Amino acid sequence: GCGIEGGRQTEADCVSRDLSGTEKTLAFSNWPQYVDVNDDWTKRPSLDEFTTRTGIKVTYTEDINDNNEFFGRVQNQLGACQGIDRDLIVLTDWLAARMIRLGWIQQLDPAKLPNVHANLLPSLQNRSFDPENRLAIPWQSGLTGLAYNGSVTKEIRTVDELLTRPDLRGKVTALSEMRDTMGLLLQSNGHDPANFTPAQFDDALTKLRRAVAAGQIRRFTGNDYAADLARGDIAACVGWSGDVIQLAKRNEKIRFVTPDSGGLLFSDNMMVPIRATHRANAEKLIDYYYEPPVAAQLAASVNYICPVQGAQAEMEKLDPGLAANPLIFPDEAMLSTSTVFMTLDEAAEREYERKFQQVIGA
Amino acid sequence: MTEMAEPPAGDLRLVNLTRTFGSVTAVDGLSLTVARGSYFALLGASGCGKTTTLRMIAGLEEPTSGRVLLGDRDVTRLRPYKRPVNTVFQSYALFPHLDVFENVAFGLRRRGIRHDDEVPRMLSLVQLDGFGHRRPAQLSGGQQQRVALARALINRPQVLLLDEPLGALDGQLRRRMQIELKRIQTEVGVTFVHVTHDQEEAMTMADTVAVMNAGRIEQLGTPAGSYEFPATAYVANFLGQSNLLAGDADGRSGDHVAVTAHGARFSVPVGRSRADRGPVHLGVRPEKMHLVDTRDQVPGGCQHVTGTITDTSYVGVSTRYLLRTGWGSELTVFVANNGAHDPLPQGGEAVAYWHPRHAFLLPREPGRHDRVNPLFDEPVSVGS
Amino acid sequence: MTEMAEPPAGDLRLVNLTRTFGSVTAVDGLSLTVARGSYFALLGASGCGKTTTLRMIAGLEEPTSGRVLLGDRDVTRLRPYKRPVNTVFQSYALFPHLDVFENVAFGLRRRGIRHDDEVPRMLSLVQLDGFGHRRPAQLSGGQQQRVALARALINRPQVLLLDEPLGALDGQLRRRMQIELKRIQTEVGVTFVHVTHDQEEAMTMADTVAVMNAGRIEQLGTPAGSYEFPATAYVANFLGQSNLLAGDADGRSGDHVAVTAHGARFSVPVGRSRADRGPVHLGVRPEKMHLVDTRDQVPGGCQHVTGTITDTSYVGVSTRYLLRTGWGSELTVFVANNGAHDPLPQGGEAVAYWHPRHAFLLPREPGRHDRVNPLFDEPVSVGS
Amino acid sequence: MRFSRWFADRWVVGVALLVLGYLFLPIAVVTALSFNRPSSRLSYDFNEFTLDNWRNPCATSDMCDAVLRSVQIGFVATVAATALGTLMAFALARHRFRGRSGINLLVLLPMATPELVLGTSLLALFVAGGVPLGFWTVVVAHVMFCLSFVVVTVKARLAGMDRRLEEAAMDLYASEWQTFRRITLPLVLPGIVAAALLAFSLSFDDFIVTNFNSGTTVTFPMYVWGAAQRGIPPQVNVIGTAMFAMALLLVLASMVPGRRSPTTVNCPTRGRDP
Amino acid sequence: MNAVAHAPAGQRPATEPPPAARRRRHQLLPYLLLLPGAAWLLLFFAAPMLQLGAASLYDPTGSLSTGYALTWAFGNYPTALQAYWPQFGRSFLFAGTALALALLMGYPLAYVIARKAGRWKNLLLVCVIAPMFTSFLVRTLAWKTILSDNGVLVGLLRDIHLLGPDGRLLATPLAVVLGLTYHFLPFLVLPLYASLERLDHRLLEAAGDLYASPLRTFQKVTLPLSRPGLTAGMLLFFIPATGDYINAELLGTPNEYMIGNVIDSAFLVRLDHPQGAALSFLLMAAILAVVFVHLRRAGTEDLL
Ligand SMILES: Nc1ncnc2c1ncn2[C@@H]1O[C@H](COP(=O)(O)OP(=O)(O)OP(=O)(O)O)[C@@H](O)[C@H]1O
Ligand SMILES: Nc1ncnc2c1ncn2[C@@H]1O[C@H](COP(=O)(O)OP(=O)(O)OP(=O)(O)O)[C@@H](O)[C@H]1O
Ligand SMILES: NCCCCNCCCN
Ligand SMILES: [Mg+2]
Ligand SMILES: [Mg+2]
Repeated sequence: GCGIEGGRQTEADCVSRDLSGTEKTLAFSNWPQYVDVNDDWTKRPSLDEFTTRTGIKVTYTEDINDNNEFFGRVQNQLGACQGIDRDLIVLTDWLAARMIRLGWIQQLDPAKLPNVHANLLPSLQNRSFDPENRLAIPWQSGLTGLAYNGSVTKEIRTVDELLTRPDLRGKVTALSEMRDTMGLLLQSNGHDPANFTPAQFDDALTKLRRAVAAGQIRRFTGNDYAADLARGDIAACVGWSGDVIQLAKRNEKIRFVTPDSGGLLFSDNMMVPIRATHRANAEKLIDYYYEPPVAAQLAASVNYICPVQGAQAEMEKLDPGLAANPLIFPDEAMLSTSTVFMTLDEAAEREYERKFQQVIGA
Repeated sequence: MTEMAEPPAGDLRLVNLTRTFGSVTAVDGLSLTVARGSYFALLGASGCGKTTTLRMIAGLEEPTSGRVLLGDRDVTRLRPYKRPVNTVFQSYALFPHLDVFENVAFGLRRRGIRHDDEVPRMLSLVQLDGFGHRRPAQLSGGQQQRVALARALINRPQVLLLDEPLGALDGQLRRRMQIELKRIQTEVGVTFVHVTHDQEEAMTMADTVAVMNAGRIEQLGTPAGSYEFPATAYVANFLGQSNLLAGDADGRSGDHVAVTAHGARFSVPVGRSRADRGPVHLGVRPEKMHLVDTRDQVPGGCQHVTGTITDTSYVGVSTRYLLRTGWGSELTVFVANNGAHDPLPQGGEAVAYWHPRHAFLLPREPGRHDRVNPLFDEPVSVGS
Repeated sequence: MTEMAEPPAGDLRLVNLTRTFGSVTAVDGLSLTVARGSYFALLGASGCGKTTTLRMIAGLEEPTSGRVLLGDRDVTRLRPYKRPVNTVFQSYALFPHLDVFENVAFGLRRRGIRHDDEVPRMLSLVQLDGFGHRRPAQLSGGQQQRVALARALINRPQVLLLDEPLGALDGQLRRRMQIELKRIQTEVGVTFVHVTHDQEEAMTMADTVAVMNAGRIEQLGTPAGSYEFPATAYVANFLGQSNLLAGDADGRSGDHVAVTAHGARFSVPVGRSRADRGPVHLGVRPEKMHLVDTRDQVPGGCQHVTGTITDTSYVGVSTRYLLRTGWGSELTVFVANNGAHDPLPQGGEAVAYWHPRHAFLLPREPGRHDRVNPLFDEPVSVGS
Repeated sequence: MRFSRWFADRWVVGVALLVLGYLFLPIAVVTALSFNRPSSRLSYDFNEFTLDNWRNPCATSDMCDAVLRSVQIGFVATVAATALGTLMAFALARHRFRGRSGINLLVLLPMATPELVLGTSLLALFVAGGVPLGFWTVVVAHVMFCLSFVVVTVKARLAGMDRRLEEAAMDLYASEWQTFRRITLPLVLPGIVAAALLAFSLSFDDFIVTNFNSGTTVTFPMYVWGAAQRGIPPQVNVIGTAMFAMALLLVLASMVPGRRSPTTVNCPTRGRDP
Repeated sequence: MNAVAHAPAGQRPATEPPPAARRRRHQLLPYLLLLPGAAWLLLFFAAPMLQLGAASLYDPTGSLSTGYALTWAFGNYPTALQAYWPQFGRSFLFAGTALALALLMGYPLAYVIARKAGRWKNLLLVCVIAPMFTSFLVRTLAWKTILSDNGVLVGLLRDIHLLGPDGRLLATPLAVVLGLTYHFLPFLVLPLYASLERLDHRLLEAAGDLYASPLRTFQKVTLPLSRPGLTAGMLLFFIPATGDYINAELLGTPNEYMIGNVIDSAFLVRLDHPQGAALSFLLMAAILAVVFVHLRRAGTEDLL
């Protein structure tokens, strides 16, 4: 016929067979710096422990660098009801919502997720795109804010500093994810990312455009900003809390800053895509990471906000300092300054995305 | 691939062979027979179709029409490698990636023969002992040509085609190769078809000489026959040199044809005349002309022309004199340096005489003048 | 680039020029002087270093040692484009991307001369009027060669180097080009250095002929001088042919040297002897030998050898006889086909005689036998 | 005078050496880093000399798998593309036939198409056809984009070949096949080898097209791309250095005297260039 | 062959097809040779491209979830061009500049390999190709290290005041152009080498003999005779360089982004398939136009 049909799938059209009974394997795609590792990066203790316990061999790939990039890579297959050869993927809530809307995510069996239902933080329950937590289970949450490398530049406090300070010209990166970068800019203009008007968006975008044109911003990045920041190739950036704290462990001059105007809150969710053939194995792993000691072990290494109740108590045993860190176990003050980016419908998302991409050069 | 073992195939016959390239007719309805085991020479101006003819015999060019026969066998459409025919190419066409040895051994190898001692023998024959391991690019022009020769000869084909194979060799080597070629030819009974632009070479080596012009054969015969009594002015000047005087024949008188040229009267025996009335060329070869100081030294029965010696050149074996006649043409006269005569002085008067039995008469297109070599009297037909 | 405007540079001198390629010595300590404005011919066997010599004069090859001088100026290290020297290459080397006109105009253009009417004049000289817009690939071999000639000639250099420039032309055209070259040379006073393997060409055209062998000059002199009295056996057989009988000189007796060869006694004038004692070669040119039926027909004062005629071949201008002597060598005798003699029968007895003033005497390496052409009595030295 | 001439003869060699230096500069860095013990996972700076990376090139679990897979894909794709492309080159260089210019355009277009476009459009085809992505879809894609380069390279070589040599071979009893095998092939071989080398390097190095059509198959460039974002393990530099060194060693080995490589036609150039 | 061998003379061997059949086989041969390769290209290149062509005319308001309708929306083309002409222009500007640089570097290199390297020829040739065996990503990252703000090179340039104290190399147009030059240089050098190697040295000698200085010889003989290789090399360089986006992405800033980055984003981030397809076709058309003009001007149309 003419044109192509939409890529929306339904569970009835696009069934998956679960081979977990016979195959003790699990293909898990995640972001870099998002799982605990030992000192010389040769082992992943919690995953190894999972394998010892269940006999399920996990193929762990750190191939998600950017939500959009990952979506772009898999959209064709999933839209045609083809597998992407991954059993478990971790994506940010807005993208999780989109994929759920497209019918690309398998339902999980609540009976197999006792720890999840027992320990998931209440604030992460009842989310609009998955009210019953049957599709997307939070892996970690985090904060989008600013970061700088103190060995290259002096302290930075605000988004405006980042975008205009002359000594930072060309030594700044921002995130290629529209919600992250624009959210901070909206906040810096005194607007609420959770609730803004198109005009407010345009104002924020103008600010960004000016910074780009002035050569202030070197690049828009995915998770790869971390390496540049660590090396000092960039002085300051928009970044994610856990990554920066991990870097700070090795170089205390690197600091994460929640801008004065506030930070952005996000969660990344574990999902089983359609056609994945090891859903039961995936469920085992999801539930495993909701055991508080495991969650604490993970949080102690990645330094993101832990979605598991009871992990803080476990953390006290591991590292009391971290247990008190509001960036890992946020307090009220922290939460009050941070917002979640507004939910956008498809048309709005495309329009904002188009405008944003045009400013960032593509 | 044992055609080699077959009995010699008999005569090589070309029947009405024609080849056109677009609008150019390179070979034009050519028919001839080369007797088995004979040595056949093909002469002709550059671009007259010699190479094209050889290529059709070798099977490298498909005739536009006509047939090629080896004995009774029609080989017109046979692939080149199935013909018991080898070629020494005008451009050598040595394989640049093989050394001299492998180049020469190529044909044997293809027929599964491993007579590696044949190759050194062949190399020694062309005086290239010890060159086996050089690449063609490391040889001088003449050396390359000898490799090409060896490469074809080693196969002892039934017909060997030679496209100016000795062109780049010096006189001494050339004479040796001529003798060697001739020896091989008689020894193995190979039919040779040899294209050359060296008239002397053609005459010493060949049993039959064909002179080609514009895709056709103008004369075919024994070397002496064609030389002594050429069929056309083209042949007369291509096979050796000729002094051709423009005149008019007045018909037979007895066994002679009477000719008037430049106001003088001459006669030619009927048997040496190809025309007896109308415009003719009276031809005399330069070596058949003799020079004396005065008219009274001319022997009886001879005919003569008076003139001034404008140039003499020493050529070793003979001396060439140019004699300017009263009407302005320059005749060529060869005098052998056999020690019998003293040289004539340049600028002096002299009389050239010849015996009528050494003259010949050819029809002449009206309007054509004397054709005496080597003046730039008319352009040679070259290429298309 | 004003060398062109300089006065003619004077003689061309090569001093002790040597060029080696790896272990091959192509040119070996060669020294010679070519007088300004003269026509110099270089002859020699294939691979003897002729091309390499020309290339060093042109500056295309750097000598391993030795010097090249133009008048008083040492040009050994001068880049080719700064020498008032042009070359007609053996391989033509026409620019395939330029048409004939542009090829010929190339040198003028480089010197900033825009005489576009020179080019048609030049083309007409080499009989290529109207070919200006063809590309080299569209020309036959002979036509390409003439373009190469025109391209060099148009520059009227002080020295023109010609590397077998007439090799691809048929006899008729070749004679015409020879005359034209000679005319241009005398007209413009250019020094010509002409490599050829055509002995006749060298002799008719050149003032001085040098015969090269294995990278060295064996003899240098006028054509007639070198031909009449060659310096070595190599020259005797390279410049024309010779019958060289192995004998022993017994010293002078009066103004003659007495020689014993194959049991018979001969004599040679002292002025024509290069040795008067010990092993010698007694040389007689084939055209200086005469054939008679019986010994008593030999004129007084002449010397003779008796034998059997084993081969006669008709070469047009002359007939070549091979005479097998009592001791088994085959002498060559040329008899001019001037109509004066009847041919002698093959297989018959005959006597060859000559006058002592036409003989010459050369030293001989002991152990060397008769050297009579064109037998494969010894390999020609080729290359290294 | 003599110096200026010497200089005139050599300057171009000097420039060429500088350009080679430019080509090798990053390789030098890669080589140096292959002996580095990085101070941190995200650091590229030279920290401390070590041989550990070379002793243990496969320390990072999946990297060597990726290299192996890339070599396999490169090999299969090179063989296929070289075979198909050489046949096409022969047809185009040696025959006049209807539709020749159309075929020429078909060969040229893939080179004129950005890789990204090739990748996405091919992916769409595979998805529409229900073809599971993996090793073979990558091979198919690589053959497709290598083909044009092979055709162009081999065609150029064929165009420069003297047809008379083939005629001479046929005249010397070589059948069509033998002529091809003994004369045409050896003479065109340098072109074919060059084409194959080019094809292999294109395939081995491809990221964009592969990224779209590989499914979960991870090739070396994909591995590096992923690794770049989370800090490159120093072993990547070992592989990079080793691949480069291997290519050089192969050629050096073929230059060992006495074992003349059949692809090397060593014609000493007579004379020198102006 | 053996059948022929034993056939008695004068008899047409059975294996020899009649001339007409042979001629027919001869006419069929090119098609047989072309079949596999052409089929491959038709199936895996032409067919997807047709599909892409259709996509460029889809309704621009379609989306992944609703699907796209083929509405022959030719407007996609002007819209795309209007929005992204700066990146378009930049692609050609950068690729063109890189090409100029590559010519300056590649010609001497190809010349030396072809004509001066002697027995080192093959080694040098592989030296040109071998860097490609070290994954280009690895090399590009190495460039990042070399050009890095804290690197030796920048430090040096700052010390000799070629760069200001704040000056940098990375994330500048220069870095992108250098990256492109580096990345595609072998594609220029290889074909150029091939035609320079075939050049008859005797022609160069003849030019020198006819008063052409080395410069003139180069200009009047070497250059024109290397034109086929030069043209091919320039195309093999320019075409992929224009469509490249990795160098701009890794070595540049958004201000250096080229059209490849835009197409990338259209397909993968903005999910605007019609626009992505339209931009792809615009790029191909522009490249082809440049190619044809170039071939026509160079007089090497038979490269096609
Ligand atoms: N492939 C071709 N295409 C067009 N014309 C051709 C072709 N081959 C030969 N000719 C033309 O046919 C004619 C005869 O050419 P051929 O090569 O047979 O001459 P030739 O007698 O061998 O000359 P030469 O003595 O110069 O070698 C020439 O005019 C030539 O230009
Ligand atoms: N580049 C080279 N490498 C090796 N040997 C060479 C080279 N050039 C010439 N020679 C050798 O040097 C010798 C002289 O070569 P040259 O070309 O000068 O001979 P020539 O007298 O011109 O021969 P011909 O009459 O065959 O053209 C030959 O033996 C040749 O093989
Ligand atoms: N290193 C792990 C980073 C995870 C970031 N998740 C993406 C959040 C996008 N807003
Ligand atoms: Mg010919
Ligand atoms: Mg020579």
